[in-house]
Amino acid sequence: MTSHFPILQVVLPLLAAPVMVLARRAGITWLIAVAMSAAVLGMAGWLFVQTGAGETISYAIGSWPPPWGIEYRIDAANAYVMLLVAAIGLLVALYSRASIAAEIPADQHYLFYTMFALCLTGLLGMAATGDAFNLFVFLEIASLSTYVLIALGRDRRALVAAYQYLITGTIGASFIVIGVGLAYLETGTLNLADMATRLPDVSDQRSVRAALAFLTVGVSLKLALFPLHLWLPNAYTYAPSAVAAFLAATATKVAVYVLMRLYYSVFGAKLVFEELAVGRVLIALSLAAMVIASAVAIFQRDVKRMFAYSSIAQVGYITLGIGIASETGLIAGIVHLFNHALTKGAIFMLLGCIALRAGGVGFDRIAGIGRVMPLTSFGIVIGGLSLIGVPGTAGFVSKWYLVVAALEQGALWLAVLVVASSLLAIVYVWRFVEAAYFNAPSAHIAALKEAPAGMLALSWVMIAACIYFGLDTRLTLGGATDAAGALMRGWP
Amino acid sequence: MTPEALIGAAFATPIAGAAAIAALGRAPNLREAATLATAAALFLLVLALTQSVLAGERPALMLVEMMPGLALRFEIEPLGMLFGLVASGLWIVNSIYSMGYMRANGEAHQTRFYVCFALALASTIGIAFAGNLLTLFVFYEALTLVTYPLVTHSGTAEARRAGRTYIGVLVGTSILFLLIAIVWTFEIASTVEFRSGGILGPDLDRATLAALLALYVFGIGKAAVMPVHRWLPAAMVAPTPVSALLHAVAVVKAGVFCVIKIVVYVFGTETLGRADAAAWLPYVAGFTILAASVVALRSNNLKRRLAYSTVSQLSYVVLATALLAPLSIVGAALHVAAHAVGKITLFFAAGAIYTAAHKTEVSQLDGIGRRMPWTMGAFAVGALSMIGLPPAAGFVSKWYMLQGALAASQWVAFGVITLSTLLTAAYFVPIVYRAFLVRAPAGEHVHGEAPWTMVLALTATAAATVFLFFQPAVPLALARALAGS
Amino acid sequence: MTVIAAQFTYWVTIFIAIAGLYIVIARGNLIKKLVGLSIFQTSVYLLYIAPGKLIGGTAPIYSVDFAIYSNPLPHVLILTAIVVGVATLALGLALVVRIREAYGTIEEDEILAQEAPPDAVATPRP
Amino acid sequence: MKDYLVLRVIAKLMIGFMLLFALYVQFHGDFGPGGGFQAGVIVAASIVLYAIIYGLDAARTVIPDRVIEALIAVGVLVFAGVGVAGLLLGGNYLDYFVLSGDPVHGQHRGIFWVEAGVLITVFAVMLKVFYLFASRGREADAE
Amino acid sequence: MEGVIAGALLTMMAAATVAIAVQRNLFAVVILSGIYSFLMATVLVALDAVDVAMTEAAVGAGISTVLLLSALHLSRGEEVKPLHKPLLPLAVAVATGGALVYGTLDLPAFSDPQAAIHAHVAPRYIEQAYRETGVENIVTAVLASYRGYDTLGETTVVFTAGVGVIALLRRRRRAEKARA
Repeated sequence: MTSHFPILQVVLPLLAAPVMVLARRAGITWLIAVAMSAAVLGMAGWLFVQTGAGETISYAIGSWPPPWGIEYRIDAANAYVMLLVAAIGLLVALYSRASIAAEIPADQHYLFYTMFALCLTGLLGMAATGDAFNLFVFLEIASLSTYVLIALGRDRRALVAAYQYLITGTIGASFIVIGVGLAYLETGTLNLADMATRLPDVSDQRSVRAALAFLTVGVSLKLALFPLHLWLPNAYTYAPSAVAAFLAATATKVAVYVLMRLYYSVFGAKLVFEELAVGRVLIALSLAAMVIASAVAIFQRDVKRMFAYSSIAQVGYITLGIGIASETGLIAGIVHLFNHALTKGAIFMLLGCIALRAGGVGFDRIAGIGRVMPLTSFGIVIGGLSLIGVPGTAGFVSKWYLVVAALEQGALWLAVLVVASSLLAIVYVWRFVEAAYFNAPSAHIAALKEAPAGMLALSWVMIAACIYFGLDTRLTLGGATDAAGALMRGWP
Repeated sequence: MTPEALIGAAFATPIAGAAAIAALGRAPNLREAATLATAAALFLLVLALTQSVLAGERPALMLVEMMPGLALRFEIEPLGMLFGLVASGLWIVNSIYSMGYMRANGEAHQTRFYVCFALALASTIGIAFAGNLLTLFVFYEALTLVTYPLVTHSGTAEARRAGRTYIGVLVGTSILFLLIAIVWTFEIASTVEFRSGGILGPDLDRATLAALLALYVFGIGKAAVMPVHRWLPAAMVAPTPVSALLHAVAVVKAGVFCVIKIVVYVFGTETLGRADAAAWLPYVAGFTILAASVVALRSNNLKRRLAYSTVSQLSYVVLATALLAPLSIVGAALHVAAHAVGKITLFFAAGAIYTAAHKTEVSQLDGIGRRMPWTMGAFAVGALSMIGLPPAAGFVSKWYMLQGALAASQWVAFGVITLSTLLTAAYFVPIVYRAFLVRAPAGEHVHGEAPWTMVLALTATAAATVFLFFQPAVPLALARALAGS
Repeated sequence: MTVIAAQFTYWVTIFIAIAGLYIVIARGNLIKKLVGLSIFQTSVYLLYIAPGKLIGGTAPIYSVDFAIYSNPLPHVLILTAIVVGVATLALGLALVVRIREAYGTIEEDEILAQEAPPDAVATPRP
Repeated sequence: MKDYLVLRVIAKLMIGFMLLFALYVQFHGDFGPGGGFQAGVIVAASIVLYAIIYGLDAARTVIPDRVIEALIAVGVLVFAGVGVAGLLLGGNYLDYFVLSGDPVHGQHRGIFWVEAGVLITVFAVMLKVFYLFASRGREADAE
Repeated sequence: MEGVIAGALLTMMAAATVAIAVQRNLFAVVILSGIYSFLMATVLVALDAVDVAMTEAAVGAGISTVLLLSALHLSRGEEVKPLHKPLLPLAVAVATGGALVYGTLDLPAFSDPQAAIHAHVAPRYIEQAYRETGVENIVTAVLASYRGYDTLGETTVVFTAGVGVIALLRRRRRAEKARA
């Protein structure tokens, strides 16, 4: 049975979705969602352990040998990402029960869980697949479900946000299709590993480079690489809290993985970073994201929105790691992918707790919230420390590696910019601290209670993870190192 | 108890104390008792450790290994021992003082005050015992964060603004420069452990060493080398006990302590000397000494004058360290202790004056010595120590520094020290003079000494200042061990 | 179908792509944006299918009197693409309908004009 | 348009033919162009026609919403289920060879059911979307 | 001859897109897009893609038009407002087009049997599909079997869209009450 885990962990949520539609009852669908996510997490964990030794698992769907059939190809890199997605998925599934009760009418809950399962399917499928077009198909599953999940938000602006994201996302997907098409026309295959073996012969073709360009732009739209990030702030701000947490922690991360995979395993680092100066472009855009997005975050009047902009900046750190194009840089990027997912997931979950009680997270509404919701607020502060990269938090580990990677390249200025941008992080985290602790709570706030125990506990699991993985980095850093190794070894 | 256990206990005591204080918040007497007990216990533990360190041991304790080659680790060497001894010892006195001060001035949030104080001490111990740069950095930042609530204790808009400067400068410099420097060190030496003779290796070019040193010196904002000194005067909005223990002892000494430690154990005096990469530092330090003295001379507010005096005194340590001569290093280490006891006395006195007479300006102090003989007497002793005259501890450290300067034939440094001695005298003598020899203006409301606990505390530190002049054995031994190593 | 025609196909494809993309980005009307979007998507079809054509070949369905078949793979891919496209369109239109009900307009600038800054109190839907 | 008798009769016939054609497309998909998707669209279209002629409620009585929503799910389940069957019969996921003793026949069987799944979901979704838009429209008019 | 027809059709498609771009009456836009889809379908037939053509006709000209019209009816949208600052969008679109030109110029020669897409994966489908699956329509064979998983994904996409539209448009009982 274990030999089928690669496909099962994607198909299980896919099967769960229609079952939920048939079940319809909120409670039952929630149970299904939790059970399904738990099983997926188990399988992802198993695959993570399996591939840790550097093994690559290939699964021929329909027993058609690649490249004629569609292949799932799992190595340390995507196993790492899938473990992350599955873990967050389980936490969010548990969390959403109480969270969406306040935000979504009861008779729509089963639709929410269905969409959640589909989104999980899409993301895991994107991570697991070894086929270029299959990547597009599962990307669309993830995207469509995401649009709906966002549109389920309470505020009417959620609809506009979902629409804008739908437009942007579809343009991005079409770019990806064009890129895949050009690569296919040059290589005659859709199997990524097969493509990787055949691309070097045609790498001087302009169509190959155009393919790379279209894929880069398309994926960058999905991972909100500056300046293609415009869809993100609204989407995160107006989506239901559970959705915001899930997206912030997983969606962009999977897109980042896809980018790494395309660069290192398919087109090859030699073409991407040596013959074409993609690395320099990435570094430039990442720096812009880190500085500008952080600066913009400082001036937001809504905490959720502020942290949404911070996400754009943090994605910049990841892509910066890719752009540096050294092993250390790649490790830094991958480990930050994991750490930032944890941190942002936790923060958005806690913001969900505040939104649940205070009815919103505008800075005017959270004044003095630290007095009435101490655990929630303190959790957000710890998360903020991890965003800044304070030692003892997960964020520190990735920042450290990023700076080391920069210094390895002899780029002191880069290192300085990295830490300088985390100073901006201090400022916007500090804004929350001052609002939450140094302002007297209004009568409305003072009347509030601490968040429901369940939501709080789950959020704190993530916060605890932020600290734990800041002190014991064997899993995160070890996994990232294996992943980087797998990516650099490339396919096949 | 094994040394490891002692270290663990020494680090855990203040934290446990903080918990106890928080729990006893309702009952002030018990709360203060807990503070005192914690302080006493900590001091005893540190004393116990001192024995083994004096015996030449280097007790160590591994907390956690975060990344390959990066761990949170304690290891006590002589300098750290000295620093820990001074900080924990003075905490006892300061606690006694605080009780009088906080009650007499009816301060609010006293529980928060004592909790943060205990945590600040825990961080200080963490800095003193840090076994590598990372641990040092962690507790350095922790100290900044836990002292923030103490600085902004009053909660006024002014305090809030000062707090921003405080945290902005300290955190900003530490992340922008110190962190970069640490990672750079790691990148070069692939370790951040402190080792005698340094870890950077002999074959680094002068430019790199100088750049790295600059990153460290200005990254350690707590050393208050100009131009990163602004936070210290800003921090004076805090209640006086805070200024006394933290901004005359724990925080600022943590700064210069880090400088000495990094010069000795990361660069290695030989390496720096051979590459002549520290030549620029004496000038920066010297400038700070003189400039700060001038500002102190021209500022009328007593605490502000003391603050700038601290800035200049700290740069003595940096200067002496930068000379890289063994004797001057001994002087630097000694000055950490000497200035601590002296300056805390001065702040105690200032606090006592404020409590008893509600006076903050130098110009208001005419004749106050008659009303508060103990306080002003202690103040005089502290002033002597600052100037560097016998029979005060300051003399001993300055003596070693001067000898070091001569030995290294650093005439500039020699000149700076002598000149600044005059300046120091110029801004302290008038205070003592006004206090004792000028007649108080008519219509002064009559008042006596501050509460006895405060008087007791400041007398004790004054006595310690004198004692260290006659009996510098322990600090001297530790300092020698540092320089000799 | 000659080579010239094939080149011509590429040019038209690219032209359509430009036009579609332009409509999506430039137009403020939500429905027209979606129309442009689907045009942009369809432009990809020819990019895939035209190269799959073999002169003298026939549709890839077995029959005794044909030897050469055009490449079936692009056809399969585009079939999927078409379906995905219409699915997206349906979802987009549903969103438009809801937006119309919430804002009373389907012009982007009018919607943005109605919106207070993001910290404003959440506006319940009608 | 409920009053035009002619229309209604013709429509009845039309719908019959359309369903027939849909079946043709569905099963002829193996030999000529066509398949589950196209067939599903045509079936949906026939019901839509019915709804246009006889009114939405009439159509809804013929195929109630609950049924449609169920069918949406069933189609996917059938398709994905074929894959699971492959697993249970010892093959990989979506392995049709193992569905029957004779591999080629297995393939045939697999393709048949897969196409059936596609048809069901596509038909149900198309119809449901039409229902939703149409009913929304009525309320829009009512307002 | 075939080429000429295709050329003509393509030209008409281009014309249709231009018309759509400039036309401000939404109803006309929708009809034009339907026509556009029909043209596309015919071109696809000329390119031997009969299945695709059939689908495009059914979807593009059929479903899409119906959906657009009903949405048009619901949203009361008739006139499109003239746009204000078309320059940046034009730049983006043209840049994309430029990249496409750059990318397509040195694609393998048209209808070259040695081209990668004809030489590499496809032959097995064309030669073996019937023997391996017993299906004469190779497209169906690839669609449902070789790349059946893609089709499962495609069905899931349709499913997602369907459930999504339900989530967005179905009146909720509470809402009904509130309205009544």
